Amino acid sequence: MLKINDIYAGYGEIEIIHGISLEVKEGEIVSIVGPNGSGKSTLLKSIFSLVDIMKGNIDYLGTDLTKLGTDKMIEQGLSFVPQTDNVFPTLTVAENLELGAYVSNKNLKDRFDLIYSLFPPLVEKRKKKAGTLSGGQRQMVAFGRALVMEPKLLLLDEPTAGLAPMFIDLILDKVVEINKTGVSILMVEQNAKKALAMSDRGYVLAAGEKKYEDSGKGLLENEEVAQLFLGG
Amino acid sequence: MTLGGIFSYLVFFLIFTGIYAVMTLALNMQRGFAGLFNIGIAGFWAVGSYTSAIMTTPPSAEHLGGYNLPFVLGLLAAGLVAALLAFLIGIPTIKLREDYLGIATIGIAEIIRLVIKNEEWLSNGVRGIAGIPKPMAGFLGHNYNIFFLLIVVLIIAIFFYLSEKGINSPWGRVLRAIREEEEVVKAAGKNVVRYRMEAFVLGAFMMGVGGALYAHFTSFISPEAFKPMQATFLVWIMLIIGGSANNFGSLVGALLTWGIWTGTEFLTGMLPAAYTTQASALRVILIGVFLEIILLSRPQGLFGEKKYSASSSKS
Amino acid sequence: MAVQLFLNGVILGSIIALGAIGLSLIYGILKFGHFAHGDLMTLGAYFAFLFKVQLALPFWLAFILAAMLTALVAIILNFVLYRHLRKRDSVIVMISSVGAALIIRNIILLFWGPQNKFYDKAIQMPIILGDGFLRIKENQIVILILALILVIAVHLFLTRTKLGKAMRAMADNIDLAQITGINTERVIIWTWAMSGVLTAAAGILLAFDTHLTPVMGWNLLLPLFAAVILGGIGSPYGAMFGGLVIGISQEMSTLVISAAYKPAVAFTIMILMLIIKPSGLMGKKVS
Amino acid sequence: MFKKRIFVVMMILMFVSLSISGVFAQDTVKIGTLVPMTGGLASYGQFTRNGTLLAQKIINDQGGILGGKKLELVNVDTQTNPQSGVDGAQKLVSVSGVNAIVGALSSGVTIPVAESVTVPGEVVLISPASTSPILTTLDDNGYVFRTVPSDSLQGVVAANLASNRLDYDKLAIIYVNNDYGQGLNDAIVEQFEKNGGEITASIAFEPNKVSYRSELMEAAKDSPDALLLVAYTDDGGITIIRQALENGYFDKFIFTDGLKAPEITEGVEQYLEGMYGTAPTSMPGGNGPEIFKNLYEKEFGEIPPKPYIDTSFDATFVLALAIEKAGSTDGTAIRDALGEVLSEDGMVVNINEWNKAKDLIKAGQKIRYEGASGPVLFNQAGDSMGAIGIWKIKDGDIVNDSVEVQ
Repeated sequence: MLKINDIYAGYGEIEIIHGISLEVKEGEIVSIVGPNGSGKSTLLKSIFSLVDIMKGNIDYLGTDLTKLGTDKMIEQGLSFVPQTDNVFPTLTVAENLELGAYVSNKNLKDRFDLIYSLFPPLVEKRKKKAGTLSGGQRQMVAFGRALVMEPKLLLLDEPTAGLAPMFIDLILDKVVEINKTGVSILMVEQNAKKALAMSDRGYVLAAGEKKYEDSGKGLLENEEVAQLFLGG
Repeated sequence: MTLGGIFSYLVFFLIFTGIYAVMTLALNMQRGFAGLFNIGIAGFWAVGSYTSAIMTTPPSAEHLGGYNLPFVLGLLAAGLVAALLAFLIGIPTIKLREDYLGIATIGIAEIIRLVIKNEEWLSNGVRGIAGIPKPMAGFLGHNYNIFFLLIVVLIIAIFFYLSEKGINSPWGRVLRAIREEEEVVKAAGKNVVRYRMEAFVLGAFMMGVGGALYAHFTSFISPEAFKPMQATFLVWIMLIIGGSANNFGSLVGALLTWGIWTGTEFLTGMLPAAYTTQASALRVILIGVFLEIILLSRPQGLFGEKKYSASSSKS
Repeated sequence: MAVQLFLNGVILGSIIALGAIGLSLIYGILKFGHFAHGDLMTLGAYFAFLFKVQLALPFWLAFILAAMLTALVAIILNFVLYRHLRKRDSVIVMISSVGAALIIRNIILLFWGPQNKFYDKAIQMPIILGDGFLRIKENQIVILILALILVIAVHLFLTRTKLGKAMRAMADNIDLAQITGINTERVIIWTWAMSGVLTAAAGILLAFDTHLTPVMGWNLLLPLFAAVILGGIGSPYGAMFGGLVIGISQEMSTLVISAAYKPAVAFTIMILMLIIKPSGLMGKKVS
Repeated sequence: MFKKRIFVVMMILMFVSLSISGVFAQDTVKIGTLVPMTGGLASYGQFTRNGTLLAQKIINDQGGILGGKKLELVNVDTQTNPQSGVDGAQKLVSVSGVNAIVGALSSGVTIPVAESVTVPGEVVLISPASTSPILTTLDDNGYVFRTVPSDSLQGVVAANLASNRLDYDKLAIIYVNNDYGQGLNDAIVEQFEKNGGEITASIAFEPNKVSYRSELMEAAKDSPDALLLVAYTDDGGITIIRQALENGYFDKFIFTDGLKAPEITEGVEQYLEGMYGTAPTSMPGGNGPEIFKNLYEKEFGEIPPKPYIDTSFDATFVLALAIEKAGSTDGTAIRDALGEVLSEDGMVVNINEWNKAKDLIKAGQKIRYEGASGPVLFNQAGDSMGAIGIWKIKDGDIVNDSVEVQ
């Protein structure tokens, strides 16, 4: 459903991604892993036009994303959860979720119920400001906000960064759970082993280029990859 | 209108431009190189002006001092007191976010203006200090302004030279690195706050000297001279128009801005007398429009940022 | 006496609060100090003068028309100037707003001249309560009620409408707002419109209590900023609260210091706030 | 490329405008006027300028100056700040080539203009409005004059009015925080206390604020008999009067010259009926102010309630007298002629009698100029030795009550 074709991207005149191609198929979980500074997050952001794209195109269900406005992307079922600052701290949890439905509020009630059932701890925090929540709960709000619009493809930028270990597994379990409801997932993740273990396929990036591409399992078993990027 | 008249106005025009250029160079040190957002220039200007006035006038019952010191000591004292003030302001504020520093400085500048307006023992209050000596005025007679222009040019040259020298030194490189990537510099173990403070204090020193030049040239100062528009924002406009982080741009920015500021008068002066009020309002509108056009068409300033030697100093 | 000063402070404070709400939202969303805000306030007051005195319309209609026209000017400023400069250094936008301030003030001077103007030349005798203990004019009661109505309206708008929530969201985190699908450009326009309306209201109420002069808003600009800083940049509720604190403390300061230093009170509070708690009383944490 | 273009446009603009002002320069006698048209004192500048224009009209209508040349007035705007004022003065002197200037209004501009431009340039400067005592003692080689009396005179009259005529024992003063207000306040306090009265409060106010309620409250604290208000109409004076009345802080006032304007009573006539004020005025017998009022109204419509219109008329007129007397536009000659041409026992010249003045000068006679603001005479320091009048509000209008000759 998503096809990145030989993309070059970066900030201003600084090019960070040097020609990467990538694909996500319907219903997959796809992980992008790699060392710090390899350009994983930049690649993810380029899909949402959050960085400058110098060359290449991104095909999503037949339309070129590089020419689409953000609100249109969301209408077409694309959703993004940034790594940090991914909730509106002075707004309540409920308001955060409502804003997720900014583009259209069809069947809002049902979607909210679904999200609260996916993340039960949020129910009682409904009226609390998001800024007062714990890191794990904030991540739930961020996920919830991204899921309100019933996306077909969810982009996750390091969803477990900065979380306490007990939350890491919880959040990753939720990712699988979300995937099972039919949402395709493309994520960038520091916990490369855990990420690849749950992924259908994976990409390994270094220095802005694609180094390896295989099934999650395949990459985990690739000794070269293990040695170079997964810490032995 | 005679050629001699034009020449003497030109000299005068250049003196004023020069005084503003000193301010712009100083602001460039703070803003262009260190990224500090000081919108309280009026405060440092006032402190410099009053310090030199108090130092160099003969003893007076109307204000603190005077101490009858020579002009050069007046300039120096003006710079030092302004620098000290910057240091004191900087202790709590220099580590703040840039716009917070800005708002703190404009507040402090207004407080300084209120103090010199109301503390008669210090500054003779609203009446101001008159008779601030002009160096060598007794000897030079009619061509005095040419001499004063030389003093101003000399001071600009010194500041320009030191500023260029400083910014190309390891110190300057760290400063620019801080502006670009504060975190990296912090990680390299540099005391970011100290570098910033140094630039702030140095810039303030220059502003103090500029203020002293203004006081000696006009020979009279009162709180009216230190309002935010003419004493702060005009300098900012000069810096932005010339291009931040470019000393040469600062000089040209001062020249061009003061040229527009005063040159528009010749334009509106051509309207009939009955429209004088409208003409004057129109003139200020014109100045505003000029500024916006330049900002819109060249937001990086006429000269943009100068490329100085390699930007990082990994030590 | 202290009670009377307090009341005077509340009146001044509610006017500052109205102006500060918009200033704070713009500061929070667009990340620059809008130095033409005071002059927009003046413009609003003069528009109302145009409608009420020069065209002899009823006050409520003049009020609404002036507020709408001021909102329009704010939107135009955004379109012509700030929108183009926003991607640059925030300092450039600020300088550009200083230029806009100059232009607006002198356009007022051009059309209405430098003389003081009044909505109504007759004065009002105060209602005296408790044997001279408290004096309040009818106009001042109107001001307090109008200010209260506007503040409640703002509150409802910000918490009950999608647009209002989007504004708050953008003040929190404009990047996140963008990927959430909020049409940021549109919300920015609405923010300018709302700021314009509130600012005009502040100017009109100020002139209603006293008189009009071309520098009235510029002179109130720093107290407005003080209120914004005090409440925390980007926090509309903080701005309301900050406005009240600034107004009350300015007026009550005359109990202890010379009235000549009254303007310094706002700046001093502002600077102390920056040093002690830069995020403001109600702002979000600054990382 | 863009910077080059801007540069070129700028330079062209500057030189075109410079040379245009040169091309049109006919054989005229030029006097500069340096008044604020924008900034804090803009509301005074406009009418001050009219005062000078009226003088110009009278002179040109009556055959011009220096053997038939036209008098030309060149105006620059001080923007009410010294930086622009000094620059403007230098333009007048260097570019327009004037040797005599009327201006500026506030002392904060007049003094630096004198010190850095006109005195070193040997140009005569007559301020129609600067009342600062510093002007008296300025080391100016005699090039600086003023047609407005210094503060001290009026202060004495105002204090005597309060203690003698009105029998007040306790007085509160609120004054505008600039050199004008400060000077008057000091003089009033000194004289009132000498008369045995008590000043319960003397409070400076920042001009152009919207609320002065706390100042008023402070002033009313020790229940003084009246409020003596030193202010201009537009910088806060009217606001203070209205807020004082509205809140019932004061019901008795004494005003100074800056408030001698029917404008102050608009909407509050009934409350101000019978209040007194002081202002510089003409000597008994002179009718300069009346003639001036008529002439002004014929030319510009109703005379606005602003101070310094008359004094700037006078400044222009006496400069013309001095130029005529000197027979040249040389600054030093004008300076010397100003001292020679005016005399208390000279022949009376009214403000519309320019021809008569020329004849008298030709005949070597001295002139007693019955100016728009009263007779103009300069002492050694270049200060005007005027009279102070007491005025009164009657039926909502301002009427002159009596004249105190000092």
